[in-house]
Formats: sequence, structure tokens, C-alpha cells
Amino acid sequence: MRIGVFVCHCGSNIEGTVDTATVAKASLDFPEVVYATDTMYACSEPGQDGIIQAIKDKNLTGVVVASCTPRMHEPTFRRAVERAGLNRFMFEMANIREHVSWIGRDREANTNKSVDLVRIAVEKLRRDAPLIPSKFSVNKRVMVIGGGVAGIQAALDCADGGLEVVLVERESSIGGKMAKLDKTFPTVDCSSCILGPKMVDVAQHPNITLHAYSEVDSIGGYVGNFQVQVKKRATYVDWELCTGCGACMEKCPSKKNPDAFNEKIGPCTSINIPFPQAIPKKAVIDPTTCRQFVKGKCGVCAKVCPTGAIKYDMTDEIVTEDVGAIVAATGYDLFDISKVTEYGGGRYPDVITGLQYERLLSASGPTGGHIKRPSDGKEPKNIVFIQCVGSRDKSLDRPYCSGFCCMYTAKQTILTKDHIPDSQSYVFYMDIRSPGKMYDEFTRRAMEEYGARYIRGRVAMVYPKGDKMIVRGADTLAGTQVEIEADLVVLAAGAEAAKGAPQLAEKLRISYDKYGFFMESHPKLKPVETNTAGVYLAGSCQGPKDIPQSVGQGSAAAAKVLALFSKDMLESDPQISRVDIKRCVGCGKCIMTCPFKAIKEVEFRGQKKAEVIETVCQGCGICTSTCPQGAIQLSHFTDNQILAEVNALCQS
Amino acid sequence: MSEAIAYYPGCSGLGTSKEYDTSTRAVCAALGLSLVDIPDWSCCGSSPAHTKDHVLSAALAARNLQLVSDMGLKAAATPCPSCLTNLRTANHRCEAAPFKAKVDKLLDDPYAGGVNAVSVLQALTEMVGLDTVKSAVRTPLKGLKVACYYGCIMNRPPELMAFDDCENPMAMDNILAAMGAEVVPFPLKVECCGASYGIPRPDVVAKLSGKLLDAAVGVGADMVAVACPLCQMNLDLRQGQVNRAGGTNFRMPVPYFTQLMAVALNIADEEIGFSKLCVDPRPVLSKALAVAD
Amino acid sequence: MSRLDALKTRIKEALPGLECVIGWQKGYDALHNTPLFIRGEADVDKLEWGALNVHNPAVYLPSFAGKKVGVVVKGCDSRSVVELLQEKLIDRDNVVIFSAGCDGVVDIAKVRAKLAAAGLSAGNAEKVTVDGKTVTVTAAGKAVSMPLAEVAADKCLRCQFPNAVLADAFVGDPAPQVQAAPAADADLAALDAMSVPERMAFWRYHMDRCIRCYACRNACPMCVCRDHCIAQSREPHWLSQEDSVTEKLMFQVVHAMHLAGRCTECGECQRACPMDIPVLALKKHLNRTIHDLFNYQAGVDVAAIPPLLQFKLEEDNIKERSW
Amino acid sequence: MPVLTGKELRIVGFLCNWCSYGGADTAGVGRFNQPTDLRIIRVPCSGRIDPLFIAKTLINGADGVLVSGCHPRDCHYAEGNFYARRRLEVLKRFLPILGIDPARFDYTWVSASEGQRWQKVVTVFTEQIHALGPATRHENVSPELLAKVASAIQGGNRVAA
Repeated sequence: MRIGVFVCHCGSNIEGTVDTATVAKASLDFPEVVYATDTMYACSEPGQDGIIQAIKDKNLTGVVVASCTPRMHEPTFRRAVERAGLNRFMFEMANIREHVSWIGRDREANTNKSVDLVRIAVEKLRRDAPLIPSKFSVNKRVMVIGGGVAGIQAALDCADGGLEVVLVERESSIGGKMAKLDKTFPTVDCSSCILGPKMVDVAQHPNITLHAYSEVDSIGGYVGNFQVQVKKRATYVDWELCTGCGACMEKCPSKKNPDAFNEKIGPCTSINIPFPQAIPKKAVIDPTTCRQFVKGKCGVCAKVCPTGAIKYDMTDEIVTEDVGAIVAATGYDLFDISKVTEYGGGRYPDVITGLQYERLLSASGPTGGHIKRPSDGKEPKNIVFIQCVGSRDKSLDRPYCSGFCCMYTAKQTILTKDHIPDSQSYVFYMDIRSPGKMYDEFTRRAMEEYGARYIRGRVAMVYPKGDKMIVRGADTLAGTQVEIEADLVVLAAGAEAAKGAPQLAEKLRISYDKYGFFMESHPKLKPVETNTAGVYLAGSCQGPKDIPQSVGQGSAAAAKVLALFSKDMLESDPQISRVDIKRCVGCGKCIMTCPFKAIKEVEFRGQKKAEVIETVCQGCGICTSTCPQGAIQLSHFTDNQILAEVNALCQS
Repeated sequence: MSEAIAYYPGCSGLGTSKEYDTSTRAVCAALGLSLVDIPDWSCCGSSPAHTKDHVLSAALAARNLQLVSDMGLKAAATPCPSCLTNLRTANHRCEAAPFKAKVDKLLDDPYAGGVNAVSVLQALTEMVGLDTVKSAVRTPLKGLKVACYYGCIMNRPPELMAFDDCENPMAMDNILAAMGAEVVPFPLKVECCGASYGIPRPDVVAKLSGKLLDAAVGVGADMVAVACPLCQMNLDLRQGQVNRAGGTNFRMPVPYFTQLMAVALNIADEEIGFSKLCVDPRPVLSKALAVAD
Repeated sequence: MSRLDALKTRIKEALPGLECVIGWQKGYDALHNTPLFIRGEADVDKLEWGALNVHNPAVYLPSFAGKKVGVVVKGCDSRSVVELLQEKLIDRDNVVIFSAGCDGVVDIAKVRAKLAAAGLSAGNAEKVTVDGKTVTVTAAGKAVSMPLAEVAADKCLRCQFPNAVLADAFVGDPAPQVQAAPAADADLAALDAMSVPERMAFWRYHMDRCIRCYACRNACPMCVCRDHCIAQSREPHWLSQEDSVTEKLMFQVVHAMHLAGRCTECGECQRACPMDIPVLALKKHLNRTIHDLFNYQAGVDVAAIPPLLQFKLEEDNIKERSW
Repeated sequence: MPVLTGKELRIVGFLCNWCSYGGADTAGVGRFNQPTDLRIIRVPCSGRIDPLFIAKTLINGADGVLVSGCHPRDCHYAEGNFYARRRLEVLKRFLPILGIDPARFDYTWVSASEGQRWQKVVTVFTEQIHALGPATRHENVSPELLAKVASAIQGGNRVAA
């Protein structure tokens, strides 16, 4: 092998604390290295050209680039060596930036360490073999999980792009959190007026199949060929027959159930259509409150239903959907305000969340769009908004900013003034976070035109006195304690990961952070991709986002899916396990431990042998470390390669 | 049931809050919780020690904890939240070896560690339990509206006290409800009464305690049950000062929660010690119980 | 009828349907029995049963894979059979297991030492009789009696399974359960008592003496890789052929780790070692660890999944380090 | 190039590509200073790490080995770290019988987002190895200790009774 080593300065990022020329010079002593040089920016066009030129001039058969992390530019350099005529796997990287130059200032130690890392890379490269990817066909259907605004946008864009889309929604209607909002910032236009048409488009689009009231049960397969089991929960209403007329809701005798769509500040019937614009507009029976289920007799809805759609004996149903890509758009949930006991959320009826307040403002809400406080139905005059309840609070293990609360609170103070002209809003805030087009101007309007009084400081305690709520807090700008007698207290509850998000992430085999938000592939450059091929993210499942950001991500994820499906065949990653059939004794230990069922038992001249199913193998290498005789080897990470790396480091 | 726990009455338990001490002993005896006196116990250091010197304060507390250890017991109960704070703080600080070394230097008998300090309220909740409490009731406190006031340090700081919710504690509410009382939701149950400002700034105490009494009247309480000798003194003994300062006319009885328990358990009057309180709860109590009958 | 005669009867009955039955026969001298491969009825009478049957015949089973064979086993050997069945390296339908109660086998090294103490050479052994609890060896015309307990293999002193855990034909009365003798785990206890650097010196000392003959591996019934052992392969190339302590120790580590959760402590590796290197201690240590961590013992349940080929989401006994 | 004598020890890390290697990258991007001793070998999954790699590394004279993978339940390959946890724990308990201080080997879980945790792990582990000092190889056991142990081994060269 003729190996060339290229040591990148990365401007001063590496050169600042690593003597790259010395590293290059030292590399020349390693076996089979015939050429070594340092280079300013290996990843730049001239940098890549230099590598290609050297491959041609020096007849190199393998290349080591010492630069940044392979998680960043390995694909870049693999393409470069391929352009020069080498197999793309005849290439290794030494990470001397993230793992060396950026974590220490000692130039001598860094240079020495860099030489070691190049040595490891050279030893691994010497045992690299050309790998040829095989091709497999793609099922050009996409599943979108979650029918909030991000999922709706992703579904519509994919469907408009000609793809078959399967949209899975946990609730009985799509719309997500946005459907619950009255108005949106900073334009104060009506939420359902702008979301409604999109929801209708979903219902009417010939390319979209909607599974509402459904959840993802399990996911098998891999990019291009996923098999997803979707559990369609029993609605006890045959949706083929239900026309959404609502006769059942009028007659249902069980009327006092907390209405989840109205954030439990209003009642609903046991058989229910959550809101007038619901898509699909179909009824669902809640068996935990329905008298037919609880007491065993009632049957009113079955009697009044004009189409005979009521089916009390319905059961959950599993349907299998074969898709080639998945977009996760499962959104967020709200922090449980009852955990902040000093504010009394959950104990005092007039302490509510911002989303509950949104339902009070909404014409389709429980009060018909008149602001009435929950305790006694009176119109509140003094309303206190408390920011960052379950956000930016280490003591509650919620150190992150929920992002959109500052803006919706400003909107709510404006709407409050519109609804009740003689009202006064107070906002206790920590900082006002309003980066976005027309956002800061909007908060100024709330203060200057609508007279909301912003008080910079935290609230210590909320307690009832008579029919008022006393809000005691600090005004840190005035340096005083303040007490406000409020009629209603609205808490800007922080956003947290949707319930069940970690479990879904495990099914999708994607990472999630300690709060349950899904991890993107790269925080800046791959914001809607995940580390699992064929799985994309959109909206707040990745972290709190407002509507325009969520919509943007929905479209971005759709673009990624369309790009993936622009090819009829995908290349499989050839870094998979291969069986040396001579060495295999057919014990099947690899078959037992493979998480993907990617190894099967075959007969070879009357003997049992293991065989890897190429398209199913994901390249984890568990089999390789399980096989005692080393008969199954993960290409590009073979025992010999790792042993060579170990030996490179340990031979004194 | 015969669980045993060391008992640390604290200095006030021998003086100003004698009735808290006697009612606590009687109630625990009636409920089968054996309180074992700590021989030769000494002052926990109270507020003066820890405002002056953390090592000294910890040493005073640790001496008592070591005495408990010598008794072969693993836990001590105290009725006084202030003593409790000192005992628990000493334990916490002594987890750091260098600090403990300084403490041990002041002690004849170094603290071996491992003695937990709990409030009587916690001991009753966890060692006796609500079911036992409920089944022991002889005279249910039916019809009596009680506001439970915990004071500001009973559950704070929460990491140190590690019992009940620090903003909305319920232990006393649960016990008195088990005794048959109608426990009214009292929003200021952990607000400050003014504490030891009674001497240097009686105006502060008058204002803060006044607010508490006002809130108790506001929620319709017949009386305010307390668990702290100092709170009791501010709300009861200084009720006259409060009224004078605020132009109010409160006549709010402020018994210890153990005294109300003792009533429900039919314990003798001299052990209940209502006569030691300034606002006598007995008229309100008998009226409420009579109405309920 | 003696156990031996009963075994012979059962083997004769079954032999027509079998390629071969593996057992023991008299060896090259009175002290050694050797493996016997019964292919015809005439061979049956060569079969031996008793304290000199030290070999584990299970080691030969995988090489008969695909053919129907019989095997005569002691209790301890039967665990190896179970393990091979569990790993699907042999087929239950293709193996007939003959067994009888075992009262223990001798450790030839201990016998040799006893003879040496009496001024005799083991090479001159003419006759060996085992009578209940006593072994009598006649060498150079002189009979030396020794209690079986003093010359029994270490594994017999802690034997949990004097009767086969799995057998198709178990003859005679079961052997009584053994009370574990304190000396049984002396090897582990001695290593436990050493400091970590002393253990390094210990293995340094022994590995220096290792002649790298691989007898330990070849005798091991669970070393199923056979010709493909990574000790000698180039692809993968785990060990060089350099005659160094490091490489030799690494081989022992490979052997032990490959046996983790599979070793039944039959002791063949150590018995086969011509240099008397206590290689079994490594496996015993691992078995203890496996038992502590996963409450698992190899070779008692054909249906069990070996602990390293499975996992629990929350491990009961693994307490990870917090940083 | 040899270890920088007196300054560094030889510490080898085996990191899974998806979580811990990413976590080490995150630490780099965040410029979280770390000791320079550690050399990282990248593998796809902690389940790829045959414990024998670690044994080989230590027997061949490394002063420390650190393994890090995805947190349990977060494995990119769903189950690799669960297998790894069992195998690595068995190895950790096996090392002392070979004469290798088990403190020279540790395994942990660091996610791609946990740059600070990675910094802490590297710092603490490196300090731990420095506290132990350079490792002795079996070849280099002192003659005195070798003689002492050899003389204690009696009776047919078996383990001392």
C-alpha cells in the first residue's frame, strides 16, 4: 500500500496548538507512508484538489487526513478520494481538532498526541479493504408521526411532491397545540383560520392516509424499507359510518367530564368530537366515563345515532404500514404547574396555564370566547401573568428556555385588553426573549399601546385572600417587594418533551436528550436529520419551537424525504458484517445477539453456517465480539483493524 | 406497636412550651410510640450559636446526637423546628470530613454519625401512621375548623429537612383530619410569623403575625394549630400587640397540634395544658364540638 | 449387577443404532484409563467404570456432529453434554447418554505424589484397586493404600452433581451427594489471598513455564472452535507466535473469557497441562463472578440462555460507577 | 512516538461512534479542557468492544483503558450497550486475578450531548490512572517479587495451598 498523510491546519484551529508540520514529518516514519504534508484547509476546494493531485502524482492507494472529527467530514473526504479513483473506504481520519487542539493548550503534548492518532489511522488504513455498496429498492411512502402543524406541513409537502403519506395522530383530530390557540403572534391572526384550511387539505389530499386516534406500536426494518405497526385505538364508533353530526353529543347523559381539548377547564360528554373544525370530524367514546362501559347500561348514543355507527364492542386494531422514511413530529407537552407548589396551580382554580387561558379566549372554548375565571365565572379585571414556570429553572430540572412563552404572553395581554378594556395585565418576567421578525416590536406594543405592566422579577408566592389571588414577588428593577391583588393568575408553563417521547425514540432508534427531546444529527447543519438513516424530525419534538419554526421544519423534513426518494435505488452501507464460512462452526451465538435479526442460519455442504442479510445488517458489530473464533467480521472495523490500533498504541 | 425513638424536648419544651412537651409525651404514649429521654441532653445552640459560629453550633447539636448514639438508638424526635434545624444541619455539615474533624475537636466524645433527627410531626406520620392515629380517636374533633400553620422552617430548606412539601405541607393537615377536625385550606401555612424579631422589632412581628391571623379568620378557621414554640408565642402571646398595632380584634386560639390530638385521644386536661395558652381554646372547642353533636 | 455390567447391558442394547459409543478402557499402564470408542459388540467388554475414568468424553461429541452416537458420562461430564446441547453444537436426537453414579475420580498427580512419598515411581504401577473409599496401588511389588479423599481430583471434593444432570440410560443406585471439602477451592483461596502485584508475579512465573502446547484447549470440551482457534489464526490475528509471557497469558485470557458463562469446571484443561499450570483457577474465578452477577451456572439447563448472550434492561447486580 | 515521559501515561479509550465519540466531539467544540493522555479508538458500538481488546491493551502495557458507550436504552443499535455492560463488568472483575489493578479499567455512558460529562469522565479517569502510576507488565515483574511468589508455590507447581 502507498499511503499519503495530510495534516490540516484548519486555519489556526489546529495549527494554533499542534505543530502540523512535525506531525506530517513524523508520519513519514510509519509503515507504507510514502507521502505526508500539512495543508491549510484540507476540506476546502484547494485542499481536496491537493489530496486528489497527490493521489495521482504519488500513486497513493490509501489516504489519511488528520483534521476534524470524522462525524463531520468523513463523507467529504471519502468523495474526494473516490474522485481520484480510489475506493472511498481506503481512507481514514485522525481527529486532531475536537479530540486534540480544542481541548488542550500544551503544544508539545498535542503534537505528540496527534502523531499517535495519525499512527492509529495509518495502521487501520493498512488493513482497510475496498468495499462496494450494494443497491436496494426504496419504498417511496413516508410516515409522518404527529399531526400538529409541523406534521401537517411535512405531510402536505410530501404529498404535493407526489409521495404517498401515512399520517399517524395520537388524538382523535389532527391540529395539535395550534388548534387550541385563539390567535397567533405577532400578527394576531386567528389560529384556526390559518390552520383549518391546511387540516382540510390533509383530509382531502388523495396521497394522504390519516390514522387518527392511533399510535406507533413498533418499527422494524431500515431506511427505504421500514415496517411500522400502527395501533388504531378503539373509538367505539365506526368512523366509516359516523358523519360527525353531533347528535350523540347532544344526548349523551355523561356531560361533566374534563375536556382534554379545552385543557380540562371545561366539561365534555363521554362521546365527543373535540372541536367543530376537527379533522377527521368523528366521535370517540371515552370508556372510562361512558355509562355504557362504567355501569353497563345506557346506550343513548347508539339509539340516537342516525347511521348506527356506535360499536361498543370495538377493540384496538393493529395495521402494518410499509414505508421508506419516517418523519417524527410529535410535538411537546406542558410542564405540570402543580409541581410549583408556591404558585398553587392545581390547588387554586384561578391559577391556570397559558394554554388554558388560550381556551378562555377562544370563541370555540368553554366560555364562548368570554374571559371568565374558572372559580366563579366572574370577568377578571386584574390579571397577573407569571413567566418561566418550568422553564429556565434548574431547581425544577428544566434549565432550558421554552422559547415561545414571552411572545404568547404579550399576545395574551393584548387580547385581554381587547376583551376587557378596563382590565390591567401584569407580567412578571425574567428577560423578554423576542428574537424574530416583528417579535420585539410586538412586545413593545403590549406594553406601550396596551398598557401591560411588565415587572422584572420572580414571584415568590400566590395565595388566595377572599376572592382575590395575592401575587407576591420582587420587582428587581425597583428593588422592592410587590404584592398584586389579582383576579386571575396565568402561568407560562414551560414546554417539555411529549409524553412517551423517549419510548418512541427507542422504537425509532434515535437519540434523545435528558429531557426527552429528540437529538438532531448536527445542531447546526443537520437540524431535521437524525443519526438513523431515513428518520427525520420536525417541530417541537426536537426542542420547543414556535409556529413558523415548526412549519419551516415540516417543510425541511419533507424536502429531505423527497431528496431521499429521488433515487429509485439506495446504496446500502457496505460497513456490515461478513461470515468467513470456513471458520464458522454454526453455533448461532451471533444469531442470538443480533438486534436486527440480520443473521440467518444456512446449510452449507450439510453443515450449519451463519449468513448475514446484507440489507438488514446495520453494522453494529455485536456479532463480531460475540463470535469466539472471529468467523464473523464487521467490515471496516475488523478484529485485525482494532488490534492494529491497539498495537500501534501499546507497543513500547 | 412499640417503636422507640430518642426524645429531645429542647429548652423551650421545659419552659415556655411546657404544654407542647406534655401533650407530645401523652399523645405518643397513647399511640404506642415510645419516647426515650436523652440523659444529660444540652441546648442545641439555638439561633445565637449558628449566627456566631457554625462549628460551635454543630458541636452543640452533635453532642446530643452522640448521646442518642450512646443509647443505641438511630433517631431522635424533637417537637421544636428550630432544634430540628440545628440537629439536621449538624448532621449535614459533618458529612464533610474536615468540618467534622473541627467539631470532634470540641467534643469529649466524638460524634460517630448516623443518628437521624426528625420532627415529632414526622415521627407521628411515619412511625405511627394515619391509620393508627385514626383508630385511636376517642372524641372526634368534629365540627372544629382548624387552620394548620407549619411555620417557615419546619420543611425548609427542603433538601435538608427532606419531609413533606416545602410550599404546601400536608402532614399536620392529614393528622388533624384523621382526628376528625375540618381542616381548612390555609394558604399561608409556611409564611413567616416574625420569629425572633419579637424583641428587637415587635412592629415586624405584629405585621407578619397579623397577616397570618387575618388569613386564618379569612378562611373561617376556629383556631390555628401550630408545631413551633416560637410561632405559638408570636401568634398567641403577642395577639394583643397585633390587635393594638393593627386595630384589629382577633381572639384566635393558637394551640399546638399535639394538644388538639390529646383532646381527641381523651387525654387528661393537665397534660393537654390549655390553661397555659393566652387565648383559651376551650370555649371555641366545646362550642364547635357541641354543635357537631 | 454392578454399575459397569449394567452399563454394558444398556450399551449392547443400544449399539446397533449408534455409530459409536464413547467411554473408557484400560490404558497403557495400570494407573491410566484412556478413551474408548465402542464400534462393535466386542468393544463393549473393554469398558471401564470407576475412579480412573478421569477423561471427559464429551470433548469428542462435536466431532461426531450429524451422526448418532452414544456417550458414557460421569455427573460432571454430563454438564458438558448439556452445554453442547444448549449451544446447538450437538443434536439431542443424535446423542444417547449412558451414565451411573460416580464416587469420584483420582488426580493422578496426587497419586504420583503419594507413591513418591512411599519411595515408588508411578511409572512402575502394576495394579490399581479401588475399594469404596480407598485406592490401593501396587508398584514394584509393593502395595500402597491411600484414602480416595486424599487423592481425588479437586473437582470431586466439591462435586455438586455425582449423578448425571441429563441421561437417557442411568443405571444403578445414584451416588450420594458430596459435602464440599474446605480444600476444594484452595487454588482460588490462595489467589484471593495474594495482592494484585503478587498475582501478576504468580502468572508471570507460570506463564514462563508454559510450552504453548495447547493441551489445555484440546482437552476442553467447550473449545468448539478447534481448527479455527484465534490463537493460531492470522485473520483475525489476536496472538503472535512469539514465545513471550504476554502472548501466552493472553491465550489463557482468551480461553477463559471465551468460557465465561460456559465453563462447567470439568478441569480437563488443568489435568491435561503437562506443566501443571493451574489454569483452571482463571475459569473458576470467572464462574464465581458469573454466579455473583447473574446467578447462573453453566451446564445444568439445556434451555437456559447463557448470561453473556442476553441482558436485562436493569441489571440486578451491576452497580455502575457514577462520575 | 513514545509517551511523553513524566508527563503522560498511556490511556486508551474505546468509544462508540454515535454517543460517546460524539460527546467527546461536543466537549471539543465547547473547548472543554482535558488531560492529553487519552487516545481514542472509534468503534461503531460499545457492543463491538470484545472485552479481549481491553485485556490485550492492558496486558500489552497500557496504563489505563476507558470504554464509553450510549446510555442504556439509548443505543443506536438498540441493544449493543446492554451486552457490553455485562461483558465489561465481567472483565472488570476478572482483571485483578490476572494481576491487573481493576482501577485501570472503567466503563461508562456518555451521550453525544454530554460534552461536560465527557470532560469530567476523562479528567477523573486520567487523574485516577496518574494516581496509580505507570503499569507494570507481566514481563517486568521485579525479580524480588517473582522469587518470593515462586518460592511460595509448592507441591508440583500448583497453587500454594
